[in-house]
Amino acid sequence: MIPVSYYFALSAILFSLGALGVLIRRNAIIIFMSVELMLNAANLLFVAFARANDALSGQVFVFFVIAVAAAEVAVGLALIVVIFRNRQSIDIDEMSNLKG
Amino acid sequence: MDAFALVPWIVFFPLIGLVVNLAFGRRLGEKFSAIVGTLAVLSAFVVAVLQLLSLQAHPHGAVVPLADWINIGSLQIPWAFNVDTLSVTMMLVVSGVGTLIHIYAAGYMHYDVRYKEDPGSFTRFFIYLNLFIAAMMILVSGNSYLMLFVGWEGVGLCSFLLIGFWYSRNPDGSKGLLNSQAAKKAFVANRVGDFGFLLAMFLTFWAFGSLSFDQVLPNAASVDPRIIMAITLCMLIGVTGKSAQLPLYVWLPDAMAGPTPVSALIHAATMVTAGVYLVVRSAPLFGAVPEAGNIVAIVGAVTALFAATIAVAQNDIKKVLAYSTISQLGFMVAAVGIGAYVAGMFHLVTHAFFKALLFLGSGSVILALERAHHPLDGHHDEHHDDHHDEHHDDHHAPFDPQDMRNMGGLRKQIPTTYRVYLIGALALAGLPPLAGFFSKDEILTDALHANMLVWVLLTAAAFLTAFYMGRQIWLVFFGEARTKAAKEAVESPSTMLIPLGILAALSVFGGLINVPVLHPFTDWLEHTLGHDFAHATVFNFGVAIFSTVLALIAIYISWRLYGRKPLAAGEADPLQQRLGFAFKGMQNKWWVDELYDAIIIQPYRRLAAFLADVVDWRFWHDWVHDTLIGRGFGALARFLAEPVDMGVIDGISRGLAALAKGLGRGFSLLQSGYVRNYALMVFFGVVLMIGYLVFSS
Amino acid sequence: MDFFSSADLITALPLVFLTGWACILLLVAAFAGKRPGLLPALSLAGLLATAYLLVSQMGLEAEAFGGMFVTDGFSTFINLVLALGGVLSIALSYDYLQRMGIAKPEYYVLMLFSLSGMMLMASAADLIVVFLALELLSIPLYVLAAIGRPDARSEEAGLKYFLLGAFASGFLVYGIALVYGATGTTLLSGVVAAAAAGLEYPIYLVLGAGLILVGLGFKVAAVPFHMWTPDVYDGSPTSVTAFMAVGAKAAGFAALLRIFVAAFPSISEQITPVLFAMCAATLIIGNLLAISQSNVKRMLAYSSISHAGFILMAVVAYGNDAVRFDVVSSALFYLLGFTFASFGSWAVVMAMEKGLGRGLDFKDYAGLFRRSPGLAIAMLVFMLSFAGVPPTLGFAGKFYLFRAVLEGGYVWLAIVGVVASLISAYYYLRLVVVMFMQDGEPEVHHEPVLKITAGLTAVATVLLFIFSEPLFAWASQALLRIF
Amino acid sequence: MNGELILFFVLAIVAISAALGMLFSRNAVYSALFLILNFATVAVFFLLLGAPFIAMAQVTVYAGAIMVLFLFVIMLLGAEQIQHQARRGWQRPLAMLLTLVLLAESAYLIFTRSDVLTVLQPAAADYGSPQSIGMLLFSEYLLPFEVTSILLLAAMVGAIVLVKEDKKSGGQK
Repeated sequence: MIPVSYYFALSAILFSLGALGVLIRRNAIIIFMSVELMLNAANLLFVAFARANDALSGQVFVFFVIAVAAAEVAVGLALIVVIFRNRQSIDIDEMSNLKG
Repeated sequence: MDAFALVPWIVFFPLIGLVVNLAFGRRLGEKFSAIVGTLAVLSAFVVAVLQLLSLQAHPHGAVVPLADWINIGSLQIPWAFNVDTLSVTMMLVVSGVGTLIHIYAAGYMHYDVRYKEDPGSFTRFFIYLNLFIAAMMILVSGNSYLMLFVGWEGVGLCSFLLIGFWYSRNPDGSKGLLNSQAAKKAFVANRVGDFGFLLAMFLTFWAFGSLSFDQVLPNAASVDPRIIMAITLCMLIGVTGKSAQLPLYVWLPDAMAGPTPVSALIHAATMVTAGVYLVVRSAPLFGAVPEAGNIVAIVGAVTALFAATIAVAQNDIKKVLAYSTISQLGFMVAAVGIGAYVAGMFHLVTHAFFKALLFLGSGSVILALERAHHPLDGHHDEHHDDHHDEHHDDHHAPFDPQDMRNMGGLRKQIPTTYRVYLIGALALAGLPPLAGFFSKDEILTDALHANMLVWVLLTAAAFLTAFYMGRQIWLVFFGEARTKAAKEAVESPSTMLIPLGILAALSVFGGLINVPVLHPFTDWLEHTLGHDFAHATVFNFGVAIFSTVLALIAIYISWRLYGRKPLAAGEADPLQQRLGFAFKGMQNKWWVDELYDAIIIQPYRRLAAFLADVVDWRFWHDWVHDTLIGRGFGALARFLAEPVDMGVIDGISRGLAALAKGLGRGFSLLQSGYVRNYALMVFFGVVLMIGYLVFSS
Repeated sequence: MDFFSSADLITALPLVFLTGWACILLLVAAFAGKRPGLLPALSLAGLLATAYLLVSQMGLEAEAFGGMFVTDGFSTFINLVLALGGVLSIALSYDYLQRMGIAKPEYYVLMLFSLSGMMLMASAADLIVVFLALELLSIPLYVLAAIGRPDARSEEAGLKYFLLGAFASGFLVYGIALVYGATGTTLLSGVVAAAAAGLEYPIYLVLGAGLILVGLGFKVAAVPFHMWTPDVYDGSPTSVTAFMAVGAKAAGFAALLRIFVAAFPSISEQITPVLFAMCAATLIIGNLLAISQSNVKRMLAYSSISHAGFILMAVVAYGNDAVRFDVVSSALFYLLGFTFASFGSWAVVMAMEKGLGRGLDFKDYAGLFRRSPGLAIAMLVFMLSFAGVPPTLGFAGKFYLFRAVLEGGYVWLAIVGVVASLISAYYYLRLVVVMFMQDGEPEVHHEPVLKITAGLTAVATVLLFIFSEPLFAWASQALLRIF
Repeated sequence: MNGELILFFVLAIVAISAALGMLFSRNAVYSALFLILNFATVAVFFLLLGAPFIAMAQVTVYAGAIMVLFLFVIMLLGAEQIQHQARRGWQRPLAMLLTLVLLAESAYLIFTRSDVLTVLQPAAADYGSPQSIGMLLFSEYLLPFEVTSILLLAAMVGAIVLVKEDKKSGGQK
């Protein structure tokens, strides 16, 4: 069988890549997708740990995280759509008028 | 039967006065406001006298708890009043001198508010004054460092409010913001001092587990002297702020922007002595570490001499007194530094009398000129015609009623003011048998035994004191009038002259409270300070004669320079030719403000510029192409162009502000508005933290 | 094991009521088109009822839903503060939204949803509930921040808050996963029990705690997770800013205190230095940045960061058994003082705001004392309270906090705190100087609600200072049994 | 090396490549498709870990619903591409550097602290079945479950408030 640490390593890599995506992309939608990737990495960890602890609770958490992700997507995409409507752009570097 | 239980009323009476004036003052008019304000302080004085009488019977005093204030865990701080000989001395001075100044202010402010074209602020003035008295009473009566600090902050606030009383004007009466800037300067310099005091309090609590006097002071011996050293040095920072010592004294001369009664009450007689009171109160702490005492003494003595040299060359009548105050505070601080606590307190009391007298007298002089210069409608109709011409002239060169070069020969115009002012000046100069002689002499005698250097510095300062007071008297009251206003000066009303008379009497006889041989004041304070810190000084004829002779010589020199051949209008100061460059230094206050600017503000500005320039340019290289040129350069240019914009004054405070501001600007460049930069910062924090956690455990 | 009964509902009654009320109002909102005042009135009524329920729960100590939800003195105190915040926010909102032309009935519903999330946060005793509560409070806030659309500033604020918030909650979830991996549970009581029984790899617990700290540190705006704060506070409509400045902060600190004190005492040795660094950085950077602002709204935003730093001082000392109780109660007390001064000052800002984002500069406040002395004096009180000058609640709060921190032996932290409050006096005073001592013709909107709010909070800030001792005793009482 | 391990590595490589693909695709549509691939791979991992219900949820909710929504929005906005990619170049290398540091930290952690963390044992027969999850959800995790429902409701209201056209302003700006 596969050691849990393998899953941990994989999830850490995916999580880091997700974070990287937030930092280097300028398209708001892709930034948002990167956040989803981070959540997904956490989900993987939850399930792996649930298995290691031989408990189901970790899987239930994943269920909640997915639900939260859905909620975030609803609001986030709505925001993006509204902003696109006004500016014809979702480049977040163009949204930097508030500063200082 | 004792009256100790009444002591809370020394705070409540002024508060009641303040509330009544706040509620009804504006509606019921000036007379009402003045009477209420004065009565409130007078009542407090009566209470203080009752305490005095009770203390005769029970000389060890009492602690009168009023309410539980803070009461949790190991820390229990009730709001309690400490009645002992030391605090009652302060109460008597504050309320007694305060009452006289209130009476005086009723007359003075009547004119002042009209000259400043804002009669409505008469009531406001008395509200602030009462608030000040209440805060000062809290300061002197608290039985813990915390209560003392509450009062300390309170008087600081009142001082701020009163210096900025004519906030929309310059000291010369024109429209502008210089007065508010003086207020800010005072506030910030005091905050720097308060910071030291706060640290001292924290250390005290840490070391002693308490802040109340009766638990801290008796246990001084049981604590590591190094900690006490730290506590006392932090306290010294507080003292230099509040009592205007080097290097934080810079605010006090500017504080003369406040109305003259304020200068007398707060910035000469009472608030500025709070630092001295603090040291005397903490005598066991300072006594436990002689090195700290030495530092205090040196700071005081150097300040005394330094300020005296500046006072010699000032032309503004109030500025002379302001630097003189700093110098005299230096005497007191030096005295308590060498362990002569009684002498310090003694000088505090007598100084309160004659310096209040001098300030109020100067107010009377200023008002006399002012009233002659632009008479108010209905007061002096005969001047009404040339009024307009003068106004026209004002436009080019505003008339400064505080400039001694505009005076001269006033003894004929305002004889009463002249007489009392002369008494004050001689008392300050330390001529026997006036009050200043005894107290100053006691300090000098103690200094001679304790520390030669301090004695030399103080004696030199005393010499200069006699000189500049002589100079002032000759310039103001003798010779011929140098301006039209001085020629037509009018004597002040009796509401102003009566308090002056009383203060003059006190200046003459005040020395009796600790007359040599009997020294009742020493015995009186011994009940509180204990024999170790309050021992009688043996009267030393050598010192007394020496200093008296010095003072006479100084007065003679001032006569040679200013009295024998009086200054004519427009003529340069005779001292200027004789002293040359040194005079220039004195006149320009030894360029201390400029020095602070050069050593503190400019380097930080350059540092900030360097950071913005090099670090930003290189590191944010790409970024420069879009926004940074506009933003960063804009910020930089702004930063250089408006030297610390809103202008928090000069001196240290300004340097600190500039430093903080420069750093703030630096950080705010990071706040670039780009979401990804923010996320990067979050991520950076995470990586840093994980690194620490992984490698540390 | 019995997981649900009517007793559970009673324990959670204020929260259940508030959430239910929000759902009902959602229906009302659909038909409220003609009566714009209906929704705020009903929301206020609901909040007052919630507050009543909270008061009636005082002294109750109970668990519900299998230990995931607790009602105790701590949660009741925080929830009352939150209810107060909610009432003030809604009171401030109505006229303001009408004036700005962005009134929407759903605004109040979202606010109530967000409040439910905040209150749940204070009661949550399970990490997964904390996460859900955090999302429940955040998602409506993202929308509220952007509710000024199509105003570009408001939209920008909403998007920034949303993206960074989602990013930070990613860390939070990952942290919870690590804690779960290390201990096999997410119940706070379970975590501490597992830690007591010995862990195979405690480092995962430590890392998990660290990442949870990131997620919550973001919500309370602690450095270096603070950078969204000024932009979002600045861009959002001011009524929303006021709401999130207090609500999100109170809820975030409630969760931080409860989680760290209840679940992570065993790893305090590793976590404390991190907290210390965060706290010191927050104090210094928040204050320094506030100095260079020329915009009052941003200045207040940075000042709220620095206040987060002060409250963090309490969290730093969480691992020290001897003082934990004192620091937590002083943090709660500080929060109360912050709530009053914060809402009051935002009310003044609203009265001065000319349009979305205009009329917020320092120079717009020149001469306020002449034009509207009441507002200026109220603002003076708030600034003094923020700066910690007596006689205000802020002074008492700082005093208790510093004292507790010193008792815990964190002398350096206290010194940083004192330096920070010294710096802060500068910029608070600057506003006072502008208001009182400069000439100007400020435009003031004389809306009674704003004036009443500013007046009441100012009076409370001063009056409660006088009664700070019994109040503090009450705050301490709130904690007696749990900490 | 047994078959399961090989499967793990193959899937891991696919998942990581898909993540990288998402990160570096110029075209937002491709990014979304890569992310779907990643989610599908993770769903397989869920199956391997004995979580069939979650795997199904992952495919239907994440890959099926959420990502379709993403694609829909991308198409709707026609914003699949952003030109002039390289502005403010320091952000990118710094971010990559920090990511590498984070990965190094994780590697250090894994190699030093958990060399062969628990080896997973075969699970019970009904481990992870929809039935057992459902039981948990409605007993022990009732509170979070209810909170989730409120959360979704709030999100829905929020989304509608945001995109609903105001009657006053009438139409586009």
